[in-house]
Amino acid sequence: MLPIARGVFNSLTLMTRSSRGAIHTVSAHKCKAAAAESETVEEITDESVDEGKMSGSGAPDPKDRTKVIPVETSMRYLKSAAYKTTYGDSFVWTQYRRNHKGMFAPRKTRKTCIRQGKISTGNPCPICRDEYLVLDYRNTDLLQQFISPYSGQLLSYSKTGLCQKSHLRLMVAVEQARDCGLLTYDVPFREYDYSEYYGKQEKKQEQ
Amino acid sequence: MSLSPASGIGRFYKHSAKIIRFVRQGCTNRPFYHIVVMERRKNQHQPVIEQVGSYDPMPNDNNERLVALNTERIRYWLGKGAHMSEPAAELLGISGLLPVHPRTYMTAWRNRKAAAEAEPVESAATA
Amino acid sequence: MLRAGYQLLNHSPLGAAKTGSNNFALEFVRWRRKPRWLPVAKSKVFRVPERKKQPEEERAELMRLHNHYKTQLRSVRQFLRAEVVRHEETSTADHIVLTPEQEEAEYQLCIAENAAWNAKIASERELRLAKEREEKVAYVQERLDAGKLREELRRERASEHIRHEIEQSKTFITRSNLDEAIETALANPVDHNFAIDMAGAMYKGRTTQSLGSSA
Amino acid sequence: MSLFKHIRQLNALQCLQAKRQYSPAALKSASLQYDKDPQPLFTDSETQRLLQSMTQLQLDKVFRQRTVPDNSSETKFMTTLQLEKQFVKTIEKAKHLLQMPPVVKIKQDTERIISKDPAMKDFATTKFVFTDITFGLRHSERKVVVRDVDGSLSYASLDTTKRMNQLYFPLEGRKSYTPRMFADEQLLQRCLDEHKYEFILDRLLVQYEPYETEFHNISARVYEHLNESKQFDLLRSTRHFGPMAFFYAWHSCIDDLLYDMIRNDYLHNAVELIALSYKIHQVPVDYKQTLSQLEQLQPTPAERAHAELLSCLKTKDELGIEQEIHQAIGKTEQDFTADELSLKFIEQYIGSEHSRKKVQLELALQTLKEVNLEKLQLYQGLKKAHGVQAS
Repeated sequence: MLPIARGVFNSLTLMTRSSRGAIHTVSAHKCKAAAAESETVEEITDESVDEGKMSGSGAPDPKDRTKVIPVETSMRYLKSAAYKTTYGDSFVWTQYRRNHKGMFAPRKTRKTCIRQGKISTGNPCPICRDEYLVLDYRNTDLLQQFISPYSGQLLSYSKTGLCQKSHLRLMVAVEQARDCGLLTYDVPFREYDYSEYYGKQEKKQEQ
Repeated sequence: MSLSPASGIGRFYKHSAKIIRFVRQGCTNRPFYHIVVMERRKNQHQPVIEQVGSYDPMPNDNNERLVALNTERIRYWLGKGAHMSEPAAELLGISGLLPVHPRTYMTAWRNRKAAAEAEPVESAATA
Repeated sequence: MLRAGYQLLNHSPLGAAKTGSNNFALEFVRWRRKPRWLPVAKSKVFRVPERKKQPEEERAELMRLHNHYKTQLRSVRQFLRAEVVRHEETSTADHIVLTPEQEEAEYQLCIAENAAWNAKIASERELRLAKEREEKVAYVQERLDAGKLREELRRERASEHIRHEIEQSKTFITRSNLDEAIETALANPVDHNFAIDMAGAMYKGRTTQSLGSSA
Repeated sequence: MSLFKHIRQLNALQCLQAKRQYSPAALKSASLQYDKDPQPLFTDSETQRLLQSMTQLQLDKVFRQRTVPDNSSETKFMTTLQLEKQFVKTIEKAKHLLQMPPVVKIKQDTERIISKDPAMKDFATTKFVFTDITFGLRHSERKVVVRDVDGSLSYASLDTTKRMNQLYFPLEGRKSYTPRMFADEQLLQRCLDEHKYEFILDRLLVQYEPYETEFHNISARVYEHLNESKQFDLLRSTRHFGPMAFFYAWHSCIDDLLYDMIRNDYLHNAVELIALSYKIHQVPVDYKQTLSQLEQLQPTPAERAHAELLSCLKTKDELGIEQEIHQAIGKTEQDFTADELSLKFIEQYIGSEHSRKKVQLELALQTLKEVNLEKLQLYQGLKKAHGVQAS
C-alpha cells in the first residue's frame, strides 16, 4: 500500500506545478489508483515497484502511454467509483474544451495526441487523456457515449473533440460492435412483397 | 419523358451506325468495363447513348468474373441493327444470349493444346 | 508527348545516349516510340518480321465456325428485328394506337365530358350572375333611397333657413319705415363708450362726467 | 477511405474465422423445423386474421422514436375533420409497419443446366456469372446464369443469386458478408441472453431471405429461447409476433405463451391462439363459433387503436358517466361477457389432452377469475351508485 500513497503524494505535488489541464489528469490518477487498489491490487503494486526500480523519484510519468491497458480493466473502470468521481454523470467528452487561437476552432481536430508512446500535447483529447479509456468493440459503455441518441449516428469530432486517430479507432470499434450485435441500432424496415414468395402457388390454387 | 436509368447523354443520328462495345472505366492496373451502345465512329471517351451492362474482368474472391447485362435493351438495340465489337460479341456468346463466338472456341482449343503440351513436360520434369 | 520524345531524340546530336549521361533528359516509359516521320532505324532496315503460320486445318475450322456463326447471328438478328417492330406496333408507351371507332368513341366521350363541364359551369355562372344582379339592384335601390333621404333633409334645412330669414325680415329697416327708424334712433342714442370694472359696474363715458365731477 | 480499409482488413480476418465457424451457428439447434410447407396454412385469411389480432396494435410501440439519421417530425394545424382523416391514415401506416414476414419452407438448391458445350472447355480460367439487370424486374424473377470453366451454362445457385442481387440492387442494411452476430455462436447466445430479440429478428429479416436455412435456424432458435425466458411482451405489437405464435402453434408448445396471455388478461388472444393450434393440427373441436361470437363482442386491434386516437379529441365533459366507469375499471359490459365465453373455451382446452402445463394454467386462470369477479362486482356497484340504467 505504501507505494500507492507515495504515488498519490507525488501526483499532488505535481498538481501545484502544472496548469489547469493537469488537474484533471491528477484527479483521474488518484481515482484510478484508488480503483486499482480495490480491484487489481497486485497489478498496481507490480507497476509501482517497477517504476521504483526504473527511476529514483518513483513518480510514474503521467504522460507515458506505453503501457497497454486490457479492455476488461477499462470496462471495469467505467463501472467503478473512480470513474464516477472523475466524470460524474456526464459523458467522457462533455467537460472537454479545445484550445485554439481566435474565435473559431480549426475545422479538424489534431491528428493524434500520442506520439512515440507519450502524450505530445498539453490538452490531449478525452480518450487520450485518460489511459483507462480503451476503444474496443467490447467496451460498449464507452462507445455508447459517442452515439447520438436521436440519429443513432456517431457524434462528430467537432463536438466530442477527439483527435483524428481516436476518432478513426472509434468508428472502427462502433462498426465492429454493431456487427457483433453488442450495440443495437434501428435496422431499416424491410417491406415484403408477398407475391414474390407466394405468387405462383396462389395462382395454382386459383386453377 | 424522363430518361431511363441507364441512358447516357450521347447524341446520335437516327440512321448512323451504332455499336455495342466496351468502354474502359477503372484505373491503372484495374480494368473495369462498361458495356455501352454508342455511335460507331466515336471513340470510347465520348458520351455514350446508353449503358447496357458492365464487365469486371478481374476474378473476385470466389473466382468468378461478374458480368451484368441489361438483356431487354441489348435485344432492342440488336433489333435496331446495332453492331457488336468482337469482345462484346464473345461475352454475349458466353452468356448464352447469342450463339457462341468462334473466337471463344479458338481460345478454348488453344488453351487445351497448351495445357496438353505443358503436361508431358511437367511429368518429365518430375520423373 | 511525341514532340517531347522527338526533342529528346534530337537533343543529343552525337547520339551518345538517351539514357544516363544527360540528367535532365527525361525518359518516357510509356510512349517511347519513334515519331512517324523518322526513317527505320539503321539496325532494323534489313529485319524481316516473322509471320506466324496458321495451320491449314485450323484456318478451315475457323472459317467453318465463322460461317456458322454468321448464319446463326443473322437469324437471331432477324428475330430480334421482328420483335422490335412488333413491340413498337403494340407498345403504348409513347404513342397510342386507336381504331376509328375507338377514336370516335373517345371523341364523343370528350365532347360529352366537355358538355357536362360546360353545363356545370353554366349553372354555376347563372347562379352567380343572378346573385350579382340582385345585389346590384339592391345596391341601386339603396343608393336611391339614400339620395331621396338626403334631398329631403336638404329641403328641410333650406325651408328652415327661409323661415328663419322671414322671421328676421320683420325687423328689417325698409324704405317705408326708414324715417321712423331714424327718428327712433335719434330719440334713443346709444353710447358704447363705456368701461366696466371688475365688480361689473358700468362707467359711461363722454356724456357722464363722473370722473371729472368726482375730481 | 482509410476507415474502409481498416474495416476491410478486419472483415477479411473475420471471414477466415467466419468460414470456419459458419456451420455451427447455422446448423446447431435446428431441432424445430417446419416439416412440411407451412405456406397454405399461413397465408390462409383466417390464420392471418388470428395472427394480426394476436399481435395487437399498440401505437406507442409501433411508432416509437427511432434512432435513424432522418427522424424528423412535422407539426401541422388541422381541422377536426382533417385530423380524423389523418387518424385513419395513421392506422393504415401502422398496419403496414406490422406486416408479417412470410413463412415459407426452406428452398432446396437444385442444379439446372441450360446447355453443355464440351468444345468450350478451358475457354477461360475462371467462371463467368451473368446477371440480368433489366430495369423493373423483381428479385425472384431476375435471371442469373453461370458459365463454368468446362463450358456448361447453368442457372446460378441460390447463394450466388442472392449475392448478385445484393451487388447490383443492394438492400439497405444487408451486409455482403455474414455478420459476426450470426456467424459466431457465442455472440448470438449473448444477444439472446440480453433479450435483444427484436433486434436479432429485424436484422435477420434484412440479412436473410425467408426461405434460407439460416433464417429458419436462427429464428427457431430465437423463438425457443423466448419460450424459455418468457419475455413475450418484447415482441408484442411488432411484426415478429405473428410468425412466433405460428411457430409455437405449429410445434405445439403454446402453453407458455398462453400462460403469459392469461396473466396479462388477453383472454381474447388466448382463445385465438388455441383456435390456431386446433386449426393447424386439425383437432376436431368447433372453435369457429366461439371465435365469431367473440369477434362480434370485441373490436379488432385496428379499431381499438383508432378509438384510442379518437378519444383524445373528446373533452372530459363529453364522456358520459358510463365511459368514465369503463375507464376506471378498464372493461365494458361486453368485455365481461366475452371473458366468460373465452374462459369457458380455455378451460375446455386445459381439460383436454393437448395442454402440457395444466396446473400452472389452471392457477393463472383461477386468479384471473377472482380478479374478474371483483371487477364485475365493482362495476355493477359503481353503475348502481351512479344510477346508470342497465342496458
